[in-house]
Amino acid sequence: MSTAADDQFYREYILDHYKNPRNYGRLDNPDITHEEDNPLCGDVVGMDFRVQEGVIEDIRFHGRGCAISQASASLLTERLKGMALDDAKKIDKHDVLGELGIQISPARIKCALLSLKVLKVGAYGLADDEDEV
Amino acid sequence: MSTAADDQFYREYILDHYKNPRNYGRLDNPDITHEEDNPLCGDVVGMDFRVQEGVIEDIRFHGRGCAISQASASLLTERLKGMALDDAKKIDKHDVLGELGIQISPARIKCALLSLKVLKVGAYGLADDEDEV
Amino acid sequence: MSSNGTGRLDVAAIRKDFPIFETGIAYLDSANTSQRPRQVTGAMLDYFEHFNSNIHRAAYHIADVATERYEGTREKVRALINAASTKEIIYARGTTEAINLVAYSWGRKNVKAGDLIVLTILDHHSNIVPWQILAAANGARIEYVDIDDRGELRQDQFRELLKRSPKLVAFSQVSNALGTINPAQEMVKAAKAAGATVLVDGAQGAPHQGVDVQALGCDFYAFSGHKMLGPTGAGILYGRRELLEAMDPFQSGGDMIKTVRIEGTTYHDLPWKFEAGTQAIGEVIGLGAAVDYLGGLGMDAVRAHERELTEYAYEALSDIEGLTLYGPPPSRRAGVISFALAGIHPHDLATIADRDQVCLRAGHHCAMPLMTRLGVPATARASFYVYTQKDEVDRLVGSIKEAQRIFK
Amino acid sequence: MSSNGTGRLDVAAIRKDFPIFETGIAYLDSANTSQRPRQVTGAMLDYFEHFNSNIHRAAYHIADVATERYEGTREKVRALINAASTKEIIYARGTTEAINLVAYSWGRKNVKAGDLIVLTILDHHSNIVPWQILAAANGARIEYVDIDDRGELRQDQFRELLKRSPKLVAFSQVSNALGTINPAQEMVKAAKAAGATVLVDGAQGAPHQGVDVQALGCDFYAFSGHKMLGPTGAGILYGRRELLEAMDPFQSGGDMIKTVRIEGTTYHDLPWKFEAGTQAIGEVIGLGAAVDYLGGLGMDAVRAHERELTEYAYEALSDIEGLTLYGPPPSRRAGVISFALAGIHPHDLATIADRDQVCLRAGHHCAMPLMTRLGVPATARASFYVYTQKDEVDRLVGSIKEAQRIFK
Ligand SMILES: Cc1ncc(COP(=O)(O)O)c(C=O)c1O
Ligand SMILES: Cc1ncc(COP(=O)(O)O)c(C=O)c1O
Repeated sequence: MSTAADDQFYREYILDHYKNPRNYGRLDNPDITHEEDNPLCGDVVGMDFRVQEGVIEDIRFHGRGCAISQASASLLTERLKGMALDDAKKIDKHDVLGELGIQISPARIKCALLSLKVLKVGAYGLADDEDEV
Repeated sequence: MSTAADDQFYREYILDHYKNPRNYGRLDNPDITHEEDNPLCGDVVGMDFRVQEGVIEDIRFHGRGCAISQASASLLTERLKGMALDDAKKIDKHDVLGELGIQISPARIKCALLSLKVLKVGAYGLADDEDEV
Repeated sequence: MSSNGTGRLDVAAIRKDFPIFETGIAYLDSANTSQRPRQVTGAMLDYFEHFNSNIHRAAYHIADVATERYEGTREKVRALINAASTKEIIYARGTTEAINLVAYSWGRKNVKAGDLIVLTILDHHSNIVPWQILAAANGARIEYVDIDDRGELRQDQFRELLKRSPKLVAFSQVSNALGTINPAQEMVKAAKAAGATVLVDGAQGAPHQGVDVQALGCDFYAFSGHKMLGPTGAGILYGRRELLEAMDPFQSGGDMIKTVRIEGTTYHDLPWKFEAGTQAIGEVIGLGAAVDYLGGLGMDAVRAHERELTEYAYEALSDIEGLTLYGPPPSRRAGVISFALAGIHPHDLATIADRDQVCLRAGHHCAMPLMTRLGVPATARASFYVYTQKDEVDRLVGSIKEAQRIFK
Repeated sequence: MSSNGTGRLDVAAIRKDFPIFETGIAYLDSANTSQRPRQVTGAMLDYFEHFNSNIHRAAYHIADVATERYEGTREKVRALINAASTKEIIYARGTTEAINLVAYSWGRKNVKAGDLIVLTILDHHSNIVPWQILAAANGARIEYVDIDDRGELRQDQFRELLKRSPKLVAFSQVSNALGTINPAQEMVKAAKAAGATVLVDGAQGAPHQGVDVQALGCDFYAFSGHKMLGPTGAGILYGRRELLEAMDPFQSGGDMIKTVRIEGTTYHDLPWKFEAGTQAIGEVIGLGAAVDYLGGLGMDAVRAHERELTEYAYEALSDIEGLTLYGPPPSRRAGVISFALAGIHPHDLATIADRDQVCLRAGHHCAMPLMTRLGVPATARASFYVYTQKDEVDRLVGSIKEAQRIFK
């Protein structure tokens, strides 16, 4: 029987992002701020955005939870910083999962995509619908 | 696989009692009258008793339903006629099933015992409780 | 499993998938519950022996597999009845629980004092009693559409009742007692036009013919896995998303919540809002295998096979003296034949048939109001499915003749 | 199946009855759902392949056999928990449905505005949410008995609450999240003396220790077959006959009625009054085989085995640095160990354990109020049953150390 997780599951850089999260903290007077949780496992991720002329000038995230949810948030903020909001809207779950670069079991997908949900619902007001993420 | 019913299931005398029921009909002004039905299969049996000095002087049954329920009622009236009520109280399900003399499948037991229930509940006022018959 | 390319079922091949036929029985009680093929019990065993675990709360591989298979059934069922989304597919124990769910969650909230509920005299107890209880609780009234002499619903009377703007119309797509195929699509359309919420009891529909709930247009559609080759313990409620979203949960507890706090609780999204506690996981997985099996046969071929058998049986029984057939002609009925023999009670017939290993149903078929309407306490009933062959009908005819000989 | 005569389980022999262990998994999630032995799946297959048919409405032999086996489970369960009568044994899908049945059928009628319901912070969502919904519907209030630092219910607070004459007291015999064994008998006695109706959630009780509902003295006792070697889809509500007689039906439809007429309906006797529609027949038969299997082992031997394992695991885990254990000492807990690792989220631990085929649960264990109380979002949990061996605990310890190495 194969196991769900690839041997590289907890790659160094994921652990690094988990232990040393990038862009961690809060912004004063953010233009956008939004938080989501995954009640079934207790993960929480929130993001503050500063947006100027359609570009994400600055970004911070906060939260708590498993390595996957927190590393995924940290990685996403790195990618978003300096990005045009219009481009940010094009980021989808394949991008996020690709960036993590590991095989995520179905049960952990929600952890991996929680930060994307914050972006989608918070930054451009998608309905909070599971189907959409 | 064995079948539930013995080859002798519909013995001649059961069919005879079904087609030519003994003591069939009603009594005028019976001392006791009682009817029971088996709602799950629609069988109905009722009995009228004339009792004098503790003895069942006369008895009639009426009803409708399957051969088992009707033949069983007919057989029971034959047995009861002229019997002391005190002795009638001692009749139990083994007696009734014994008299039928055939193997009754669990699903048909209620048909076979419906007339006994009429006797028990009607003639000496047992609670109408499945456990008791 | 097979239909042989010509759109006809290869019944001999099908029967090999059903170990029970090795016992020699002629099984003519499929409207009651169907037999299950090896493919279905095999899928359940696979779960029990290889990835047995609880779902959704998975933290390990076998639970992922169980969750995938369990949720996979939902998509199979969605496709089978062409629902718009798997969010509209709710697992229940069977048709009865599915209807009770609607009676509690939709009914208690929406049916008001004085409201009219329209049922039919053809309905199964499971599509009558929950509404009687609801009507008594909320002060609603019930009217029953009657049948004509052929056992078909009186559409004139139905239209009259619709003029009184019923709140709910609930009826069976196919009668389990007479086999009558109701003109469900027209009836739904008329009832929707009259402003009613419409529930179709598909217990005898979905197993035997193709169903498209969107074309049918009903709000709720209920059916049982155990009548369509699936195991006991798993059935389906389809509901239109809009209505399901607005409904309160039915049962509550583990798995149907998002958060539970002392101060109060938020519920999970559809469809899980209606699935409280550990579900019948193995059974739902078995149901998925049953849907696959039927898909392999093709529902049109299933219907054609049953129709052919029904015609054959109808003709054979018509030839028997002293035998009364109930219900419509074979072209307008499903694979169900109810009948009576002069002078022989249905139970006695069933017992005699049992000696020949012919499994026949005798009784009120959970349709007492219909029996009352027909003026009989019970009927004998033979019903067919994908594995039924003419030889079994012949054996039934033999048992009937034997009974007539004994009771002559 | 065997205990080897000395009252100890022969675990090696037991494991041979569970094909799933051939996959190599270390299964430490039995509080979630248990594995099922061949004897259980065999009994179900026997039904599906040899006497598959619907019950009660039997007119032929195989249906008599199915009915006998189905009803036979009732007597086995009655004996297992020493109920006074099989009329007090109601089949339900599981603990959740059993509790919902009480909340609807007993609760809606008997719990009035202003009434007090006493629950505990240890309870499973299935023993909280139905009461929250009932309280909201009927205007009752809920109070929760808190725990002390060892995860044991504060009996002083419970006694105080009893002084306020609660209408209902509902609590779990054993906590599924912490393993705490509550002093159920004393608590029931005190609650009954205070005039309350008492429901005991035995989901983690009945599978793991001998239960005598008459000695316990509760009004209702609920448990799940799938947590005690039985299949999914079948569980039990025990209720005192007096209360059950006075209750209205919960679900309604086929089989739970005596007569159905347009004018109204009369209900069947106990226990069938509460069993509407086609039941989970195969699953109930499987549950009967599970009860037989446990009977063969002896519930005292089961409890002794789990206690020994729990002590072993508790000690092994206590030795690990950075590991926090929740709940009482092993002598006062069932085979459940909840813990946390510093710096490692339970989900990450479970994922790492999964790579070693160690099945570990991580989450809130359907006990969110308890997690809130403990101030953690989730814990990791290992739980044991008759087939668990020390080697599996050792593998867990290995996975924990591996996680600590990765996250160091
Ligand atoms: C038309 C109809 N409705 C409802 C039911 C009830 O289904 P179940 O017993 O599976 O809940 C049946 C079957 O018995 C039926 O034939
Ligand atoms: C204490 C307790 N109560 C209730 C339940 C709910 O049981 P089920 O999911 O089988 O309905 C569980 C199991 O999940 C439990 O552990």
